[in-house]
Amino acid sequence: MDIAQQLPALVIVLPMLAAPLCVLIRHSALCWALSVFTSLLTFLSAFGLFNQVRADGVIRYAIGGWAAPTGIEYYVDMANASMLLLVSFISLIVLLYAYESVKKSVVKAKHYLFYAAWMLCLTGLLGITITGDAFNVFVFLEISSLSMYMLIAFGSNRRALTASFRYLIMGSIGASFILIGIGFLYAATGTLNMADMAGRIPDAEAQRAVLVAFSFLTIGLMIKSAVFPLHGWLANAYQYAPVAVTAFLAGTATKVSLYVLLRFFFSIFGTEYSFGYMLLNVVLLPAAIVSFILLSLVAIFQSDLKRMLAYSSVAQVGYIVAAFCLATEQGLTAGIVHIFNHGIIKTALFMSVGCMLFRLGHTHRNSLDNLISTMPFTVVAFIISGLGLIGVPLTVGFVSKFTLIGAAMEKGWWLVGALVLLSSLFAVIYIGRVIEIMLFRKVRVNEPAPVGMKEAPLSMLVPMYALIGVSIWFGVFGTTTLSVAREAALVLLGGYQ
Amino acid sequence: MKLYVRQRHRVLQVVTKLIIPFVLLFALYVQFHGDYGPGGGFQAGVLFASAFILHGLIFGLQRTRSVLTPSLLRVLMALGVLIYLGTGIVTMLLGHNLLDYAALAANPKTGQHWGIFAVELGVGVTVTAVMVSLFYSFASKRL
Amino acid sequence: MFIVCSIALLITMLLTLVRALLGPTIFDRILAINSFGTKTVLLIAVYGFLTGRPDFLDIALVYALINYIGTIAVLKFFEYDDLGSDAYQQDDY
Amino acid sequence: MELLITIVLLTFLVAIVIGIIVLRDLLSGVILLGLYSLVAAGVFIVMDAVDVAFTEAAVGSGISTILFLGALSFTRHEQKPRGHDSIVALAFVCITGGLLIYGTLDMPHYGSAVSPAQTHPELAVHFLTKSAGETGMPNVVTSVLASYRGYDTLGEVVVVFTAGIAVLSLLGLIRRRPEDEAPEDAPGDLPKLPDDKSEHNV
Amino acid sequence: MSILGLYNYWVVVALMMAGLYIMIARYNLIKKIIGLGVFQTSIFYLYITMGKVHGGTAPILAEGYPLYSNPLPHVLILTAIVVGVATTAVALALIVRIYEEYDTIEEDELKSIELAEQES
Repeated sequence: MDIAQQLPALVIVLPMLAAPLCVLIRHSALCWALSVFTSLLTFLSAFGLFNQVRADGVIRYAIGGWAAPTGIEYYVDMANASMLLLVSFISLIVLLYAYESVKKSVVKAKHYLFYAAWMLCLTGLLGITITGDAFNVFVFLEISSLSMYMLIAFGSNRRALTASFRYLIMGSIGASFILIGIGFLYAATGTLNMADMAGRIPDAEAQRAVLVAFSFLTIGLMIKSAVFPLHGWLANAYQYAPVAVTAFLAGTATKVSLYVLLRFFFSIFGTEYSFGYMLLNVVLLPAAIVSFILLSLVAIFQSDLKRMLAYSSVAQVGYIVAAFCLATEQGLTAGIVHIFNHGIIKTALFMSVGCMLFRLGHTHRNSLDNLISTMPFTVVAFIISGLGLIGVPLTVGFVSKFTLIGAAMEKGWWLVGALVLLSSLFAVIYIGRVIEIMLFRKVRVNEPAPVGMKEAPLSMLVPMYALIGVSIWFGVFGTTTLSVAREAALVLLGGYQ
Repeated sequence: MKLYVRQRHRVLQVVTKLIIPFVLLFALYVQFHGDYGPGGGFQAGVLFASAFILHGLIFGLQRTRSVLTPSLLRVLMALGVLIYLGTGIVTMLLGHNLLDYAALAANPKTGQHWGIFAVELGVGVTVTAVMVSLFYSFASKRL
Repeated sequence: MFIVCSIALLITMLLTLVRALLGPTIFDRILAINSFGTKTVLLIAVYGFLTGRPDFLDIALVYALINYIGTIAVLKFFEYDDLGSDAYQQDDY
Repeated sequence: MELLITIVLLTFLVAIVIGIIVLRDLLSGVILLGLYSLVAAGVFIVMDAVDVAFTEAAVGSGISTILFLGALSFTRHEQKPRGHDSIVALAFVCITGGLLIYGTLDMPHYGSAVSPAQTHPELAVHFLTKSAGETGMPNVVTSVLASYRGYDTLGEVVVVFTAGIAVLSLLGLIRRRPEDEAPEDAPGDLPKLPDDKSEHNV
Repeated sequence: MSILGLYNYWVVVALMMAGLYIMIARYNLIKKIIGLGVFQTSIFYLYITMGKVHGGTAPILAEGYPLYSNPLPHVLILTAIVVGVATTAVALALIVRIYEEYDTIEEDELKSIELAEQES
């Protein structure tokens, strides 16, 4: 077996293999070790793949040996190679972190199911990203969704169940819409392979079926990536899921859906069709703007940190979608770079919130008085990544917001640029208030100090700081991610070869 | 009263006892005849499972569970996925792409035959195990 | 011949469907649906001969089986409110 | 004849769906859903999709009916008389439906042999003309399912597996209260819960 | 024939929308899942309709049949059916757990319980 040649398959096969093995092993620690090891190998494969793509361009891997439109293929270019890297990296980091928090929040007898579900979720997300076949997207979307419902339902509060159920209803409607969209595309073009489809759509464009397919895919993917009017499922799901799951999902799930959105709008339908003929901007841009303005405002009024960050996630998705709406190389670059940066920051934030949850047992903003004295490392981590979320210079958030505003200016959309700044101001408020409470507010006198308060365990702090290190690195040396994002944007705008 | 209770569903029980072997046989037929007629691993799995479900409905879950124990089900569930994926991994180890059954034999057509056979078996095993375990989960209200 | 047969079957299916939808009690529905299933089995068999591919009779078998299991499940649910119970038989069977 | 059967069965489907919407009793709803799947499977046979009909009959009206009944046995059977007049939902549904109708207006007509889907040389045509030579199976659906699109089927098996472990983690193979920490299902000797019927149907 | 050429599609759309409506407008969780079942089955129907060829027969090759229906939609729908039943199973399991925790499976009652919980 030639490893270098099999990398695209290994990225999927490894986590897929780990899930049934977890079910067979059924030992909590061993399952965790297996999952971490698998995530590591997957990450290394993704890294190898990324380097291959960077060196040699697009990789096409015909599964089953059947050449492209007849069979299913993996189609790896810069855009999805970097997504694979992001997803597998976040999975690795969060899994390392998860051990303690899972041990505390999940019944021991179910640990193996938890890790199996995690591996399945990883498989699904990577599978959506890497595939070059439209129907295959649906299949892997369902793998990731079902395992997500299960992971969310692991939450200790009973509201995790209703959150999971509501997500299931919304997610099933979204997936069904995607299925309808793919069906109409198939009717119009006769093919399921994305590259082949992209080649055939120009001839079929006049058909109404393509228009309907476009609308249904848009709505389905908007549900899945939680764009404004369809974001309802996200807040509860993020708030009540176990915190490790929230950290993982916040960094990957909506991002992968956004990637699929990109793929369909820019590579398959083509920029011309999506934005020139369908006037996607008319629908999507207002939704995006409302997302980042309104939900940043909503975030200010949340007293629970997890819920606040969940709303902030929807707002950030708004930035990314607004960047896509620019439909220029610069805008797409900003969107993609923000997918990465936000994935990293939000995961780090949820991890630090998880540390607080681990020690305090809750995450109410108003009871975090003077937390710095008891949990200095956690608080510092929260502050650093919070600054990144706001977009302070020298953080990753700055890189992406700067690029986004630059792109808006370039296109002459001054208002959008201004609104992004305004919404950053809201972010200053909601993050700033938490920081203020944690740093300066004195412990109220008549409240007994929490017993046994100490810093979160090392096994949680180390992965968290590793992630923060990465975010600082990419904040200072933003050109690396920017150049990758630019290459990805060019690939997406260029369509399929 | 006791006598009456015991005799209550005698007809159903006898009929079911007669039917179940044929259902299993039919499931096997569907599993292995899927290449030539309608059917395949998935349908066969569901039929296998429905035989056990029928048994559970008529004779009670306790008895069914002593035939097909929950831990066995869990193993089978994972085993089916492993058979399917294992076929893919074997083809990769033999130097071909994932799930390229042509690698399994010298003649690609024979390879396809072997591959599809193995894969359908995997599908059948997982589907049977999952469907029966779903029935167990949803039917064990008073256990 | 087959055409007349299938039309007759469709009409009887319609009749049972009416009972299934209107049926005042649940037993009407269950009975109607059971016989609807039987008619479907017959229709599939007739349709197989109508189109000249009677080798798909396998499917009719599945229908019959599923119909049987489904009816038993519904009845058991209705009677015992629990699909897995063995309350009615304590010892040998 | 074919067309007649299709149209009559389609009309049955519509009637059944109206029944599902109108009837408040959940048990009737579940039974009608099973019937819906059965009739749909009948239509699939008329449309030459024998494998699909096979699966839909076995899964849609067999397994899922039983799952629904199982879930019903844990919960209440009556739907409360509410949730009827949702204008927003109706509007959403009407817009979506209108869009779909609009999209189908210039679709290739039912049964057309010249639509893109039927004439794509590397998909439909390839499967029908070359699959027998390449895989040696007369059933094209099986060869496409297991070989040409074997990867999709792998995904499908993983979906089933995921559902299996999801239900396992939510309900367990033996129902018991969540706070019960006893070791999971020991085969053979089954821990009997106290015969307390109020536990589940309060 | 041409009048009826699209009849199929329209009925399918009506069925789909009925399913979607049940899913959105009904408060009972089990009813929602019944709606999901109707919705998904109708989507299967849409796909199968696309694959049908007049005068064709089932795609199981045999002597003497020149014309077959398109097998690809059948394959896709086989996968989709399985996905559908998987989703149904998970949803029902969630409903059972919700009932055990909240003692109701009506959406509006759940909402009011949660609201009361939040305020306290």
